[in-house]
Amino acid sequence: MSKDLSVTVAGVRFPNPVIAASGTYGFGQDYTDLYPLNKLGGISCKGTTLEPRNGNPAPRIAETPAGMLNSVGLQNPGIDMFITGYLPQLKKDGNVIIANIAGATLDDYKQAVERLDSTDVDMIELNISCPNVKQGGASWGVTCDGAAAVTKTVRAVTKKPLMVKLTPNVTNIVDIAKAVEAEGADCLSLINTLLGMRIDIRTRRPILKNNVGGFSGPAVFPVALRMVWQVANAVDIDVVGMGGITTAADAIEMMMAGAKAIQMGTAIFTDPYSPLKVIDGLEKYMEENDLNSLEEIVGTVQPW
Amino acid sequence: MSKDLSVTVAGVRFPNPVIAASGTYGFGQDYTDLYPLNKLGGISCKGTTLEPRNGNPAPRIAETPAGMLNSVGLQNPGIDMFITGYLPQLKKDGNVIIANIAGATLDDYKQAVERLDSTDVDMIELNISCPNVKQGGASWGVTCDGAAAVTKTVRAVTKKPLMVKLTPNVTNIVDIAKAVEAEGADCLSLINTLLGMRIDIRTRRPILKNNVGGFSGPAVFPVALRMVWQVANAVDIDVVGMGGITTAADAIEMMMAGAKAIQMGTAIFTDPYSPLKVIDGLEKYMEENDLNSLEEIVGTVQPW
Amino acid sequence: MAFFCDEFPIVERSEIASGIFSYVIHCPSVALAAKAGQFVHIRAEGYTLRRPISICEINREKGTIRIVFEVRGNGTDKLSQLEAGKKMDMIAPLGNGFTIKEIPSDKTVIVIGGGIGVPPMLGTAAEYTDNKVKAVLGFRNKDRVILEEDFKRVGAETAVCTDDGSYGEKGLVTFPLIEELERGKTAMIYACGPTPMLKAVINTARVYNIPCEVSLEQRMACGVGACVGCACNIRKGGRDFVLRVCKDGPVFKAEEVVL
Amino acid sequence: MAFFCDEFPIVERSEIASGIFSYVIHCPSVALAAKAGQFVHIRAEGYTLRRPISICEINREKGTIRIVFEVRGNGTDKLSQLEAGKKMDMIAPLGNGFTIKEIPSDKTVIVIGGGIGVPPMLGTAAEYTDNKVKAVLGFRNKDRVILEEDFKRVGAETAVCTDDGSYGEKGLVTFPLIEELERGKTAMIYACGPTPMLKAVINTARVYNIPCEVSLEQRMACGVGACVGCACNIRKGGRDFVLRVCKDGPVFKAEEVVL
Repeated sequence: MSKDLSVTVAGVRFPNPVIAASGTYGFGQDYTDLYPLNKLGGISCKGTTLEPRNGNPAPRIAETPAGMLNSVGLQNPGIDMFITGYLPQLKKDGNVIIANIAGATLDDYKQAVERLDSTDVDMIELNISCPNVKQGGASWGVTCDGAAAVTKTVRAVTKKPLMVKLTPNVTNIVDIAKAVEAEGADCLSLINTLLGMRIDIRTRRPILKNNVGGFSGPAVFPVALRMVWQVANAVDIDVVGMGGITTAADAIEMMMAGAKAIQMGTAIFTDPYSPLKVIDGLEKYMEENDLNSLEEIVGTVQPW
Repeated sequence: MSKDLSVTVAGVRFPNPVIAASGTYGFGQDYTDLYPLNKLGGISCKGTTLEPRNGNPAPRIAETPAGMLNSVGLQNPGIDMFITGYLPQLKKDGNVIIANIAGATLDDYKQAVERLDSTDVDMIELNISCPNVKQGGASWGVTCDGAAAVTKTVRAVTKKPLMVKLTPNVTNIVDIAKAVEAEGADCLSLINTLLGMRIDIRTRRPILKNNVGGFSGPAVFPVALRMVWQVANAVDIDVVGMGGITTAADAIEMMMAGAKAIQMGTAIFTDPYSPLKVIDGLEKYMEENDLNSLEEIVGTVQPW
Repeated sequence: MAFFCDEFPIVERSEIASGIFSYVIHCPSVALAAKAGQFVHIRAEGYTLRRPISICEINREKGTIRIVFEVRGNGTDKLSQLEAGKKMDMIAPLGNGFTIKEIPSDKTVIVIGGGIGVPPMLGTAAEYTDNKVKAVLGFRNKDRVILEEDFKRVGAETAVCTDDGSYGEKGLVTFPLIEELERGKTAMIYACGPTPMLKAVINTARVYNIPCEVSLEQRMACGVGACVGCACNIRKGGRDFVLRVCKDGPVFKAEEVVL
Repeated sequence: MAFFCDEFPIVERSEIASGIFSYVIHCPSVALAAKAGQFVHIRAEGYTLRRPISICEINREKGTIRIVFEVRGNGTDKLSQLEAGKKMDMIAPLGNGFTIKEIPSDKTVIVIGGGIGVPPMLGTAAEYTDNKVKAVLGFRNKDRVILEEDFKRVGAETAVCTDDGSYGEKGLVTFPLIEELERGKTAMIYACGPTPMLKAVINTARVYNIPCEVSLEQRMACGVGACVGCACNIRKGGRDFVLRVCKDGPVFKAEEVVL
């Protein structure tokens, strides 16, 4: 590693811009047989709620062309278990540790974040857009008022760097982004999953027991890239891009569109080494293009 | 062909439920070297405006994982040329002929449809959702008021069966569908393309000269299926499903979700014979499942 | 409990019944770590999700494992086109595997497989020597019968049932199971197969009060426990848990499984 | 002007320069209908869009066509892995092709190719016999030079230029072009290559007032004219038209092209 791949998002330094996306990397313990967690720039932990949750019934997974659906539905051990049971090991093993918080009510968000504020977690990502739980966030994330309300509530109780994760299932993501920025978010992450469905034509039933689920994977990349580009051009705060990133070239596209860092999720299921391949590819790209910092390419796409 | 594959949409009988989607099959002349137009249940012609249009500058095409982007932007010869130059041949060669009409102003829609009303076109599909032209329809299709206004305007000047094509780039497609139904649409078609982007990292330029473009292909199928299911459950008028349909199994999923007929587009680019393969597959499915009519499966998916 | 992710060479490929393929893969690290009842998670080119396939046999001396799978869709079809000499991209071995016990010399264990649930039972049977294993294998019909000779090879006394009676006994695996249990020599039951079969086996084991382990199946994404996609309901000590088939299973104690 | 869509067997495959592949495909119907300057639209497994590849040579007796393409991305890479004996899924032949003319015995035509624009010029050169063709081929460097012997085989007097002078003349194709035009024997110019080269050729042809046809490239979807994806700007009789590279082209009269 001759190049410095670090980027700074909302004042937090990531040794490289590749972050494991929430819900795809658990609490950082599951891939350690293959490589240590500290190879990644950061990890956004599994979406956590105030109380433990069992999530949705199975099946929770379906495949789609170049993508997948999930309807896990925020199964998680609750914020207290996150803080006492997982966070210490995460801090020891990893680089930037991001808690991902979801809730049904404003008070859920408030209490969970309050408890995090006194920990050494590095960043808090607000999940206001989980498509799989009726009151798990999606209802907040689809309106400017809802998104602003959650951001405001949480901002009031924490000084931690605050990243708000936006849903793509809206008419105008730029308006939502601006509303969240106005309430004091330090950065934005997007896109969360689209909402999709598959049907088993033999049984005439939806494959997912939840009927519909979050749609991710390479298939969604063009939507993600478009939204990151729109949002990054409309806000002053940092943007973290995600949605179908699989290769270093995808990551570079996303950064050129305006993302300071990127998250990877579904690609890890296909190839657990894909985040490392992206990191290697980014370093090679820096060498070939004689870059001193990856931030030199952020937002450099020149529209026609 | 021992089975009767016909379906009736908004009172119009299609000999089979497979319709070429607007913008992917021109005016029905381009594939006749391979098979006659009357193999298809119908054709929705290239989006047509009151006056001729040159569309957007090239490049207008980009590939994505399991999909593609286009930014053609309604290049078309205008409604008069459609009526005099193409419609007679279409009527001679094809089955159900659907004119696809787009416009910048309500008056554009009104005038174009007025001129069609006295022709023998079988159906009119309103494009209120072209993502590639600033005033080519997308602005109408993303709000209930806009969608309703176009529908109302057009409804007032034609007795032709009216199909309104909905954009997926909205927070709540069901609300738009209901607004359109309330103004007298006879049926709905969905989904039009999502909005996507790709960047050429070598030139740091969007691949499309229009920067963004309509995203279609197998990749979008789960979004399309989900929206068709939601809309078909919310309206009383017929629904025509499209978005990434490539195989007979896809078509059956879409019909089970609530579509009475389906449109195919991008799949034809990959394999010009794919509509015929879908038709054959549907007939085989009818035989295997002892169906007398494909309408027996429409909307039969049983949610959990 | 370590697992690996790599491309491993295919030593042997054969179609052992119509649409059912057997592969022997050279992967010494995996073979050394693997236990009967674990699975491998295979990448199919062009598909987002890997396919979890149970391990059928383990040969630690040769450094190989064998897997047997049925073509059920485009993904497994793609996998089945991989020829000997090509490589298989696997995360393996995954999951917990069956508990192999020391049993008294006068006792036996029963392994029960249904359809494509049969392959993992072969490796389980092979863990017991000295004719200690009774195998009961159920299939839809004669054309679907697989691995019978293999079970005999590893010393299992093998009964085959088919749903339509076109081969072996006609009927469900529970009949030979009960017959064997009535002899009172069973120390342990292991089972893998479709849900209705598992339910019947679990109930039967409860009635006879014999320890029983079953291997569950569920649609899966990561395969290593990270995504919590492959949930199953487990009841322990009066409490309900939602566990992961891939990491907490796929093998669970029969009395804890809620199907 | 009929076209076909089918899977045609690959007779021969070779890598004629690093990353540049030559395929001979047995497709009598296509060969019979094809003209120099037309293209084939090939499906690459796993990709949504077909890849348009110009026809390099047509052998009507053998019922074959030859195509030559460069691996530029994952799709062409996939195509380049197809081995002889496998099949190529093509829509072909497509587009209009070059206009082949009767020319006086003391006149010649010039075919100009740049880089991966060289292959279609070979078939065009082959349409003229009796040493009537001067070929000017431009490449980045020596490693990228292709088909030089083939042009000589079909009787073309062939000049090769490279950007860096590592083979043939150093410099642009316009120098040999002007040299030849100065001899005053040119009846027609045909060209295919990168846009800057085409611009230079078009300007040169205009200066010398020689009829010229150029083959354009554009990102393409359907390939048959249906989707209007591959637009190009054409000016005829003072009016501007947006035409389709795939169906109205890919060959256009130089004076009508707006680049």
